[in-house]
Amino acid sequence: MDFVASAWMVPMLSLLAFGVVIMIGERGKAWTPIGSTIVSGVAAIFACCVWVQQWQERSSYTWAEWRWLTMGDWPVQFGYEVQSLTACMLVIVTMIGALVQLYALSYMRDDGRKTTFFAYISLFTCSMCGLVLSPNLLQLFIFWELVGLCSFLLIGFWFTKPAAREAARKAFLLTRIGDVGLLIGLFVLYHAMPNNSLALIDVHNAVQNGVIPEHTVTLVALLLFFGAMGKSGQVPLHTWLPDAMEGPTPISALIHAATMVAAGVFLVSRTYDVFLASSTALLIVAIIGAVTAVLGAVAALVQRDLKRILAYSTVSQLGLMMCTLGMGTQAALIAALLHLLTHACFKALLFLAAGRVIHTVHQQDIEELGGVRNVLPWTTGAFAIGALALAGMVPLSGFWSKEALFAVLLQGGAVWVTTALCVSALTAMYMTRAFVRVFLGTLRQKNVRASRDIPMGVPLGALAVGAIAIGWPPMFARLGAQLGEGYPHTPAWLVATSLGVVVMGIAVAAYVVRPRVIVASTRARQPSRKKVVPQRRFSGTGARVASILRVAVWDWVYRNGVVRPFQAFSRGMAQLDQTLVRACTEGIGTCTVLIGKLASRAHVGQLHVYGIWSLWGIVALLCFVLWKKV
Amino acid sequence: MHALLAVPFLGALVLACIPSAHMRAVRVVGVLWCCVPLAVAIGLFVQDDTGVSYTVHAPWIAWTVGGTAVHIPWHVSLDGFSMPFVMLAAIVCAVSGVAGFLLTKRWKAFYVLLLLLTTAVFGVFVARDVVLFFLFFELTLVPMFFLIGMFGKYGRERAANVFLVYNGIGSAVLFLAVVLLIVHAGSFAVVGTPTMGNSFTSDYAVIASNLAAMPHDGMHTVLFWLFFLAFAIKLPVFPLHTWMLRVHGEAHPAIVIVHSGVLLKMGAFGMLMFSFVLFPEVLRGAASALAVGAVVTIVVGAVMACAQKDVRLVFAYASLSHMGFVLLGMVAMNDNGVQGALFQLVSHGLISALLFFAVAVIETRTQTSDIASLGGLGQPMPFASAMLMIGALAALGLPGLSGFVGEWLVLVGAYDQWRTLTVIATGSVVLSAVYMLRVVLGIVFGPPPQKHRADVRTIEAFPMVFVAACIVVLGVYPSVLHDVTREATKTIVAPYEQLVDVGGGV
Amino acid sequence: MTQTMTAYVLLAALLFVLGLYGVLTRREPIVVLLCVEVMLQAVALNVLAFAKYGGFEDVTGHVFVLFILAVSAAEVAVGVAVFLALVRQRGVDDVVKLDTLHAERQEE
Amino acid sequence: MTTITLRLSDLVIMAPECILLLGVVVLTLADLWMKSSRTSIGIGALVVLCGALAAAVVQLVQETDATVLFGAYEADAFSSLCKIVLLLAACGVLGIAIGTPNETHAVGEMYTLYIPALMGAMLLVSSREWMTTYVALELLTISTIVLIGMRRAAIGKEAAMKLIVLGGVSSAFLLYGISFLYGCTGTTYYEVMASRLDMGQDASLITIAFVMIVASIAVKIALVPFHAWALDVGAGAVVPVAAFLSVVSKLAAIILLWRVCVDVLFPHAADVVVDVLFVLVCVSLVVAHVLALRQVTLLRLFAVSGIAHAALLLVPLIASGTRPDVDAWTIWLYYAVAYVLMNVGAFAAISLTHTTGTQPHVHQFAGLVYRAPWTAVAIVCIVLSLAGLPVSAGFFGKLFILLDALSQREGTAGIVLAALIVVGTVISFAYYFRIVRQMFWRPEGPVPPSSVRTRWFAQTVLWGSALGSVALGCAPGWLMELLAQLIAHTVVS
Repeated sequence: MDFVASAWMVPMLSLLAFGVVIMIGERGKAWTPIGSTIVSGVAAIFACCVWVQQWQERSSYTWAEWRWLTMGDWPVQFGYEVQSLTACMLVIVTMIGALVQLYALSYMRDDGRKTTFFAYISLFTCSMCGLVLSPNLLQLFIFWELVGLCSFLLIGFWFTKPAAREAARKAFLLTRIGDVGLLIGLFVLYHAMPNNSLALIDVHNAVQNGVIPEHTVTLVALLLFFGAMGKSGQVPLHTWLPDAMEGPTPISALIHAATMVAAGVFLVSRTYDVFLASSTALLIVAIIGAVTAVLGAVAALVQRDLKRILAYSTVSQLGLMMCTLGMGTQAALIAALLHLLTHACFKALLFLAAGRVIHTVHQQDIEELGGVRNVLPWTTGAFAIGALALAGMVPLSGFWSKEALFAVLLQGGAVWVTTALCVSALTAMYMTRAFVRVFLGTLRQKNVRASRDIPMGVPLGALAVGAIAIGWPPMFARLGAQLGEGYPHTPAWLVATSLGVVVMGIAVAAYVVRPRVIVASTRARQPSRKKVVPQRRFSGTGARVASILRVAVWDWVYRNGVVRPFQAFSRGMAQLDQTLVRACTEGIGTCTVLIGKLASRAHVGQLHVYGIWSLWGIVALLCFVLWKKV
Repeated sequence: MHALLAVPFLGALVLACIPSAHMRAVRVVGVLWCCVPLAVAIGLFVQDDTGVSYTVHAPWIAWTVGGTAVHIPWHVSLDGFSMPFVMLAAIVCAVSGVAGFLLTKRWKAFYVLLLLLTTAVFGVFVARDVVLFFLFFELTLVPMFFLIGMFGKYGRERAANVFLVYNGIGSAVLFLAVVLLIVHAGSFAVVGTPTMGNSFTSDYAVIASNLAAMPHDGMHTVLFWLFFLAFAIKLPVFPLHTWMLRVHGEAHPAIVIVHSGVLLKMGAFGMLMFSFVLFPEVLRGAASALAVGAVVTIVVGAVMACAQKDVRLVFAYASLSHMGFVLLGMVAMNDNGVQGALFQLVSHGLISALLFFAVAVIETRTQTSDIASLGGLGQPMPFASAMLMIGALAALGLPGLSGFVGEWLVLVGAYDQWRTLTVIATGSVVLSAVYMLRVVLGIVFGPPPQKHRADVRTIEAFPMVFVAACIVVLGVYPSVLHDVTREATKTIVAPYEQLVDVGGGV
Repeated sequence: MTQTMTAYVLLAALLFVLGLYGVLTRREPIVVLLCVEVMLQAVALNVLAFAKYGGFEDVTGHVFVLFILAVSAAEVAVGVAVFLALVRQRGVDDVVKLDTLHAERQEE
Repeated sequence: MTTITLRLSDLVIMAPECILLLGVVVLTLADLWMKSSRTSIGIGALVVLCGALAAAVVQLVQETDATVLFGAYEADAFSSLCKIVLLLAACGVLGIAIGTPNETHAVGEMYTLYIPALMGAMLLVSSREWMTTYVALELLTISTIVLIGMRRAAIGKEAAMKLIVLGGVSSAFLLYGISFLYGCTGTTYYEVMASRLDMGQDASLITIAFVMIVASIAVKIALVPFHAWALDVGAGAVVPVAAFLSVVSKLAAIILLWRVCVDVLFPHAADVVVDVLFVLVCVSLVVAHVLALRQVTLLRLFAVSGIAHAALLLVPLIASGTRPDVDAWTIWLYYAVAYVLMNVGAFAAISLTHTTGTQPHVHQFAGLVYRAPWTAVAIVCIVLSLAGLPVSAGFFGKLFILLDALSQREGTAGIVLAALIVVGTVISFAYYFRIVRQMFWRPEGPVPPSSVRTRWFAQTVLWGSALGSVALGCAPGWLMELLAQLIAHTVVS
């Protein structure tokens, strides 16, 4: 079977699952989630087959025959394109999608809208696959927005919670801002392209041949990157991502860690030709990526919510990838994508592990957690693997991808690699902090019992294996080679330095953040939560700095700098419309009526008055006539 | 094709003869009859796939005495240009007919008037004769006036009066313009000869060809602006929109469905057909100013929608904003722009129908349309909420739903000519997300209400699903509509593009 | 001859204006009617002057005057009848008071 | 010297008027004699009108084109058509009168007096000589005054008084103007006068005389600023008389103006007269519409709106400039028919819903749709026609008039006229639809449901007008073609 040529099956399977599940609705809640999971599993296996076949044949396959629209005389052809990058992404998306669905079977077991949840996930998988397979930027944009929609729906899945509502709104709006940039980029590109084609292959050729003027390329690149910023949570459009943790944890794993947020990186990679043609754009990408990486890492350091730590970590890692892409070499592309791959794996693992903790303990504030190790030993292990991979510890996948990044950044300049090393240290610190707080120490919650949960365990195990195994060097190098030429080689001193930085980070954090051991009897006397003053290790000036760095600053800036002024402006405009504009337009009518009233009043009913009017009328007419005559 | 006009009119007559005491019979017949035109329209649409268009050209009014002959032919045509509008009108009217079930009284009057309105609306879209067009255009005024005034909230009468007067002004201006147009360009005589002949016709085709052959003069400018003003009130364009807010805010949702879904489209249809197509030279000079007006409408509508407290008013301002997109696409007067405008019109009609149907459903349960007093309806009314959601998402231009295609085409078309303006207009897409989410999240999300609210009944669900399906189909495969209008659009924009080519761009 | 005619015409004009002045200023209905009559008779005088001194061969002018007289008589007859009825019904003898039908009471 | 002879054949030419004369004599005698039911007199009057109508139709069909009394009276296609229109209108008015409760002192006169008034109007149409014109005009006016004054309520007499005085003054002005023309020409026949007038010699005098004539006829038509009496008189009369005033008298006066302009004034001072009329029409259009906005007393409202329609009826005359062509005549006649239909219909509606003893008020329509839905529908048709909305006679009437105005009169004047017409139309929506609002949106007023009696005559009139309006709106071409054919040879020759 020609898997590559039938790659369309992958999104179609998910779409089918979505359609069937949503049609059947709550009636089928006993079996549709399972069915949906099975379908996504099949899709994942199919995607693997596609990948393997593509790998073996090293060819790309494009089918774009479906005329979606005819713009002017140019048909917009939709279809799908399989090449190394897309095949790889396809596997990630479907794999993690399937694992998350499996996980959710258990996680969402008691939710009233379980089937809706599974339908949404299927829709998401479908859209994400569509995005990945798009041979055409317009098609890509459509799916780009659709994954945004799914993200919105799933963040707001527990829609009765006001916090979820706000988070969903924020996610939609901020990504929307990015999307508008992308949309404008498409306009510019559409008009700049010689035959108004938005097919990626045509864009590639056009940029390669230098058909498009330099400044236009820069503009397009920046606008495309603006879209990617929204989706991938780059500063300053990142604030939605931590809030998005209001959604169910499997969603955080799938959408807000592994796949959708990586779409920005994917977009930049997919249109890398455009970026390569513009050094300005590359520099901006690198700067914003670096800033995001640092700010995200710092913010992760001071969060109290377990999921938020992970979310900021995602922001930071995505920033790292962007920064790498900003180096503008083929190696940068490969390094960023490899990191994307490994990050998807271990970040999903971390989220699922965190979800398991939350599901069991019903608490996600790390100051309130502790000693989960005792209840969930396997999960602790999985989390540890994920955390170490994220930190970039030596045998794990994160190490290898980070090494690639460092190599590329080193080529770009010392400043970049220094920044990356700082981020790496910070990463090690916050992951250590989270791990220590959550898993070590004493368990504070009572009556916590973890059942053996196969649907939750299998994905954790699978991802943990993945987080370890992907980094297996021969395999990793081959992976890189498949993605493109020029897999970067890291100098030994850099490897050593980076490892040293990580170890140092872990050590510092482990020293500062001690596991909290509490005697259960003392806790029993203080059941009320508010009396427990969370003990912070970063106190004094540190706390103040922390609170500023918590990047709620951004929320403040948005609220007072954008939202409030806009609300005032819009209210003012509406008021103006209701009064002034209405008065001006409808005032004509009122005036006419008023004149009518006056005129009517003038008819006093007296003969003399009427007679005098008539007389004046005749006189006026005579004057008029005589004047005309003269 | 005449069935399109005859069926609803006949329905009105039949319904008028059923005693209003037989409420059940009135409602059943009314609803069923509202769906018949839809069936007819679908039939025509399917047949039209072959590219055959229906045209009837027959003498209607003519008097020939002395030196002057005036011909007002009965020229109706269903071509690629009017087909989408006819389909839209058929769908929206059927939906409105079903929404009539949610009324509490006077069904008979509702259905009779609705069917009359449907007749007139079809007439507007198929008329290819200036006088006939105007006749049908005016004919929509009266049933709509009654519908607004008879059903709705407390301020409905004022709304109806304002509607009548402002649309009256519009049609008065149109009246003047139509007559001037006939006199100016309706002459049969060969243009260029010193005596312009004494024989006039009001046939659109003749007038168009005469105008094309005529040298450009001041009268063209006058006519262009007269037509523009007339239709700008209907469309509406900021700041001529206040009447429409009243209608949206006060009339019963079943009526707002028709109003927002079809009647606003008549403005765009007329504007394109009369202002822009007939007077490309004038448009060329005025295009930039009009584009600015369109963008102002888009942005101002969106900004003001963000501050409204009533769902209906949010949707009203949203309509204003969307009609701004339509105007922008039309003044761009290139393939993409006009196609986009047409697409946006159809899509907006469907979206409005869906949104206001959902509003109708919600309002009958909660007796309010105030956002603040609604909330959490997602739990008790999942279906209605889902439909509201789909409508809102389509309205904010989510790809995969019909709203996106129209906006995309319009903006691509407009970007051809005005870079900055288009970017500003595109920016308003964010605002549309702001206000739509404000409404939808406010109504659907949040803690569920205390009182029990029943979800939709089957009769209510059916039209919503149908319209939602249409929205999805148009969004997923826009060529369904796009291919129908393509040829027509080409002929429409050809003179203008030629002009621009000769003149070296606008 | 022309001078005589001019004199008559001027007299007629004077009478016409006087009558008009009376109609517009006098308040007694019967006087107002009389003033209308004065205006009509001024016209009659005018026509007669033209007929007599205009150098026309026929009697058109004279006939016209007869018609004017007859018709104005009929008019006055009706007028007086209406006046009497008004006086009887409402006791009005002042034109100014004939303003029941004025606008303000008829308005919204 | 020729002797005046009046042969029998001449009487045949004047058949419609003669029938009316005969009828009024017979009916008056019968009224004295029988003293029986008043309705039978009314029906008798109707029969007389029908007889005259038949005669007029026969004349029209036979294309009678003859003059009697040395050309003082002319019967041609146009006058026959006008007479038919007037007769139809009068039939409608009589129908309303029969359906309206008696509010007058009189018994039979309230029907019989319409006939001499109508006779005056018809003579006015055919008259080609000033004396005849004057007598006809006064016959019309005085009969109408009596009809108005017969009302029991004092306002009737008040209205009659106003009309007498102002009508008298206007007659005086008319005569004064005529007397100068006579002084210049020595004749009272239109055609002779037109041929003898010499603008070179007495230009100013003639111009002044022309203006006086136009102004005094404008008083009869009630053009602004000579309109004020019409409001009060309209409000003071009983419904059918108000209808008569607003339809028959007004139309007759307009025809008179038309005749005089075409035969006497235009050949010599077309530009001046057209300018004067232009000003009058423009002012009337604006003032009448604005004035009507606040009127709620129905008769007053229709008196005011009648002014606007009258101004509209003068537009074809102005548009033509010098000599109206067939189009202008045809369009004028079409709109006259439409005007008759819609106004008679409107007055029938007022009469049907009116409670005896009160002033007809807009509120009387409140909730009519609940009491009499079909009547309400008919009234809607009438209102549509009045407001010039499709599908109605009024719509096409306006369309034709506008087409004519703009095609005949190029430049600003035509556009100004057209603009005023359409602006007025918009304003008129506001006040005409007030009636509709009352019928459909108001709860039933204080009027008891039984007040809509089955007054078959008024009902018939209402339905006839409503259906006629709609029919003319659906197939306007038919009547246009017919009218154009009928009058073509008259006008061209």
